[in-house]
Amino acid sequence: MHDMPFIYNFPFFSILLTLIGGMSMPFFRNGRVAQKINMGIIIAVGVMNFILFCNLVSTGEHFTYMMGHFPAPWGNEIRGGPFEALMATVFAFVMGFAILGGVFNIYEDVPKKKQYLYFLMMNLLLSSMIALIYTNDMFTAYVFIEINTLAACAIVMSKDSGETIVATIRYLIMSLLGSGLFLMGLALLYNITGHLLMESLQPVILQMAESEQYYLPLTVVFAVTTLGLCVKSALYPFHSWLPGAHGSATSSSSAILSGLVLKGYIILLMKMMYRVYTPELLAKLHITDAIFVLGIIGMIMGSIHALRERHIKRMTAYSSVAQIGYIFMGIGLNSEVGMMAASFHILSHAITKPMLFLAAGGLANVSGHSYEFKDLKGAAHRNKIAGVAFVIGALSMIGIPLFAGFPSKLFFSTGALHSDYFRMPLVLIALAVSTALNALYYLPVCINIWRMKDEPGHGHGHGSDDHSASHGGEPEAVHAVHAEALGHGSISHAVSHGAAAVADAGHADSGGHELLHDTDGAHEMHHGKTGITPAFVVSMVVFIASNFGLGIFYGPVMDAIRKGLELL
Amino acid sequence: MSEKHESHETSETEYKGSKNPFVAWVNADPTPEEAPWTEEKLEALRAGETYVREEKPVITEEERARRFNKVYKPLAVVLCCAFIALLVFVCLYTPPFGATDVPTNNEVSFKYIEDGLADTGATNVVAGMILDYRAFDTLGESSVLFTAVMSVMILLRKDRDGSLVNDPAEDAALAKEEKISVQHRDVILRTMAGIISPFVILFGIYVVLNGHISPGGGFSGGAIIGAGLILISQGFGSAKTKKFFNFKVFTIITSCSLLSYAALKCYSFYTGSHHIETGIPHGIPGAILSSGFILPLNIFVGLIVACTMFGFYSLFTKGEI
Amino acid sequence: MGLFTDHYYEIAAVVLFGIGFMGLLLHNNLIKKIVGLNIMDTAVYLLLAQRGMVFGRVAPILGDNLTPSAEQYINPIPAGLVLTGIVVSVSVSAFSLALTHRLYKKYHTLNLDEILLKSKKEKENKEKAVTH
Amino acid sequence: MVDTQTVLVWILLGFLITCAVASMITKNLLTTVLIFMSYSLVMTIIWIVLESPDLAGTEAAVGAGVTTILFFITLKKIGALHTNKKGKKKKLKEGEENE
Repeated sequence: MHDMPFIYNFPFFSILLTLIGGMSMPFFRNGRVAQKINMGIIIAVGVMNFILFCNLVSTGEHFTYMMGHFPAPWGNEIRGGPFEALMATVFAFVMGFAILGGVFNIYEDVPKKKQYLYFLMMNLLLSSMIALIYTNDMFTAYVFIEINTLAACAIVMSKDSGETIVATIRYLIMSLLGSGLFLMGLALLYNITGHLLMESLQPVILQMAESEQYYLPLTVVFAVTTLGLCVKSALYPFHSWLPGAHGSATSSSSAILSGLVLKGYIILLMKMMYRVYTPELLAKLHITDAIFVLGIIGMIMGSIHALRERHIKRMTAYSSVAQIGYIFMGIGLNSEVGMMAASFHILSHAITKPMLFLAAGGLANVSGHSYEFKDLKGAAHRNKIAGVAFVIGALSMIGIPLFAGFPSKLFFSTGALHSDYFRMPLVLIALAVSTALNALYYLPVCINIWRMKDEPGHGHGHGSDDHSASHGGEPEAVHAVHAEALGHGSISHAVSHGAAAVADAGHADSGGHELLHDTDGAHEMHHGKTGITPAFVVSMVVFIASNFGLGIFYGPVMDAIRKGLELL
Repeated sequence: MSEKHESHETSETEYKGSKNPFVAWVNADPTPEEAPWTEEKLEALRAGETYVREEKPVITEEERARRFNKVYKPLAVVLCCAFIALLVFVCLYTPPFGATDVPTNNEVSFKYIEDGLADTGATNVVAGMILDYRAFDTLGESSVLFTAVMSVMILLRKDRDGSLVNDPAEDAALAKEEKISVQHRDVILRTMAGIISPFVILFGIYVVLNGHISPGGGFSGGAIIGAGLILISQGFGSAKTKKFFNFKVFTIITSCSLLSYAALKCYSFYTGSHHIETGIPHGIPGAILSSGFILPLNIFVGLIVACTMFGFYSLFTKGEI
Repeated sequence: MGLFTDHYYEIAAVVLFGIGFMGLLLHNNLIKKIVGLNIMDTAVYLLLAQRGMVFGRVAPILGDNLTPSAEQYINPIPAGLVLTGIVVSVSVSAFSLALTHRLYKKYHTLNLDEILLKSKKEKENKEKAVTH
Repeated sequence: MVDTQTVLVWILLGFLITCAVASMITKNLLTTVLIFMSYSLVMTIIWIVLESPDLAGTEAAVGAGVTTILFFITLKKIGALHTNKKGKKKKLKEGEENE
């Protein structure tokens, strides 16, 4: 087909560009040069995939791209469609701004001579995730899963404190367990069917499913591959490595790990569900029920674990476990709406969670690098944009309308209404309980970071805390005005800031710029720099805007996902 | 007595404000059981008699870990045995070993064998398959090696300006070892290394160059060359290998061969997907300079694997290459 | 008897996978875990590669046989996959050995449970140091 | 009914399984790595029996060669190599580590 439009080369270009970017990094041993190259590559990949996505959504077709001179079953092949292009665009967008937001912490945490290695690992991570999204061959998926595992472990441990190395070894061992299981399933699948390409696997599997006696091997093979991917994407019972790894890494590493790396494996699982095992066969073999039950348990238990944490990043990491439970519950709903809700939640979580992690990093920067709640008391007043971003991220996680979290919860419940009598009550109860639990552990933190730091003898300041802050914004703003006026800083500044915390994004943007020069250094800062660099503010503002954008204009995104899933 | 009371005063107001559990929790003050100041205890304190806090039987971490292990180990053993029994049972459904009418002997493998020579020019069909038919996997493969050596470098490489990695004790031990290996060298190792290592390196180069004709190829040849370099470095002390193989040489060889490997593959993928002939002749089957890209690719993969293996060795022993 | 004469490679591979899997889960010594991991990977590669073998056929090296026919040679695909796999398991074990080295230098023990306890205690002391 | 080659393969597979079990059971880490080295060598022979010489070469050079060297270096750095008959500097048993 000589008339292949030029943009069909984009997936191939983005994979090769990131790989070559990663390979050429050792020549630029200076951290800042490496960061600029990395950012350039991420922007190029994001733009390419966005153009591909717009084109594919309008034309509504998918394409296969031959890697090499030989067609599919002989040579390798990547397959693009609106769903994959959308995911690749969001992955590149989120990775770019997550690195931009956390760049201050990267230069602080990673030893100076190894910063270029950090950005090298970021390039390889992006290339492996995009390859996982686009690949059409199971063994290529296994090879790029290995690159993903190694690069993810490398960015966790590049912070070089004892705690990260312990977290890395646990993360590595659990991940290798998962990819060992995935490879075992792949080997058995190859033994039984004789194919590795996703397209040619499906007819053989369906034809084998007709003959009843093949049910056991098919069930075991699907269960083992799905179990391997569940272990790698930290579904509830296999999540023990996640809080350590995501809690101790630098803020941009944990943002990318939580937001993107976990989702790469889920997207591969979705592609295998649609192209290899067809959802109907999976439902008949009850694997979707197993995923559904694990998702439900994950939703609730993840939030319960998060309640017990007193460390802001570990709490956010546990809430990632809960959100992964949401996604798997969506997949387990075994219906078109459920799958759409799950993929929308992948997007909304991929946008909200990095914002939470970066905001947590920003708050910790201004309160002596401690992530404990008692040290973060009133930290938001020192780093206002991080405080605003954390509050918006928390509200979006709880699922308050106007934010990114709400449409996915809306579609989860509509998906539940469509499903059968066994799933509907479970989903609705689990949604309600989990949302309440989310509120129970996010709101106190928001209140805590926005409380005024009560100096001794400033007794009456406690007054406002007694009544439970059902809607955190309102009383808090009034209190902030009162305390701010008494403390330091002008009333106008306090009012505009207080209002920004509650009002819509537009106002917050202007509030954001105003905060830029508001480095009120009245606090005991261990070192002069407070980490509120322009890059940090820009990335926070962009995350907030995209959160609102996704929350308000979820209609077109949902149509694109529906079209993508049909063509998957 | 009064100032002690005073100190209780402030801590008391601190706790007074947070008797309401929700607010105590919001303020993230110490969890209630750490501050058991109930009303009557405060009265007792004001009355001045001493107050003894009842010691809760604290389960030490080791105790809890041991109890968890006692439950975890048998459960894990039972689970594994059940999983293995299930997999053995599934193996019965797979076709018998060595049969001919097996689903894996389908048209894909027939084409590899029959058209392998014509398409790739490599008489070793496996090498032809790795470096031409399914070249994307091998590109991923080399970047797995590259990722591994770079992450080991993050972990173990000692940079001079005193990062966490190098501590004086280890440097002293290393220097002592170096001194020992210089003064009274291990005669057996040195003479044997002197005799064997040229043949090992020569054999490795042979395996890499003949990758597309005889079995072997980039991976095994590179590993043999890497093992040969390790033998030389072990036999003659690292100072000698440092002359021709230091960190700059390592990065140049690894990155350049990886980049040229990726460039060649880029070219062949792009021309392949657009059905443009690459214009590289396949040459006479069986000759060394045959089979298009496979020979240069084999050389690059051999270089990458050799440098990576030797890089692992020197990072592990000396902390820098 | 049919079971053992037809599937002995697969049963051996699965049993080895089980031994490696159990070794990885049960041993808390890091070196044992990595050896268990290697055993698990080689077991899966054995399962993959044994499928390629066909009785009475030779390795796919076509010497000077310019018109090869599929009946003479075995299936090359599993050999290619396992070649990639072996190099993956080397790089993964090198990475985990480097981690073990750094962990031993910091905590002076190879026992993962002890390491976890020590890192938890260390974190608590660090917090106490920060608050006072 | 069963020709000599399958008997040879049964012996090899039996040896593999005993090697795997033995390396998991022994207390001393040095023995574990040595047994794992022999496990890789036997695996090389099995690759040859399975008619895939590429794999045999790679497994021998990479599996038995470099992996085992890396294990030995790590054990050397950890101080687990000094086995002493009188047990003064005891072998690094799995149970008690010499501080």
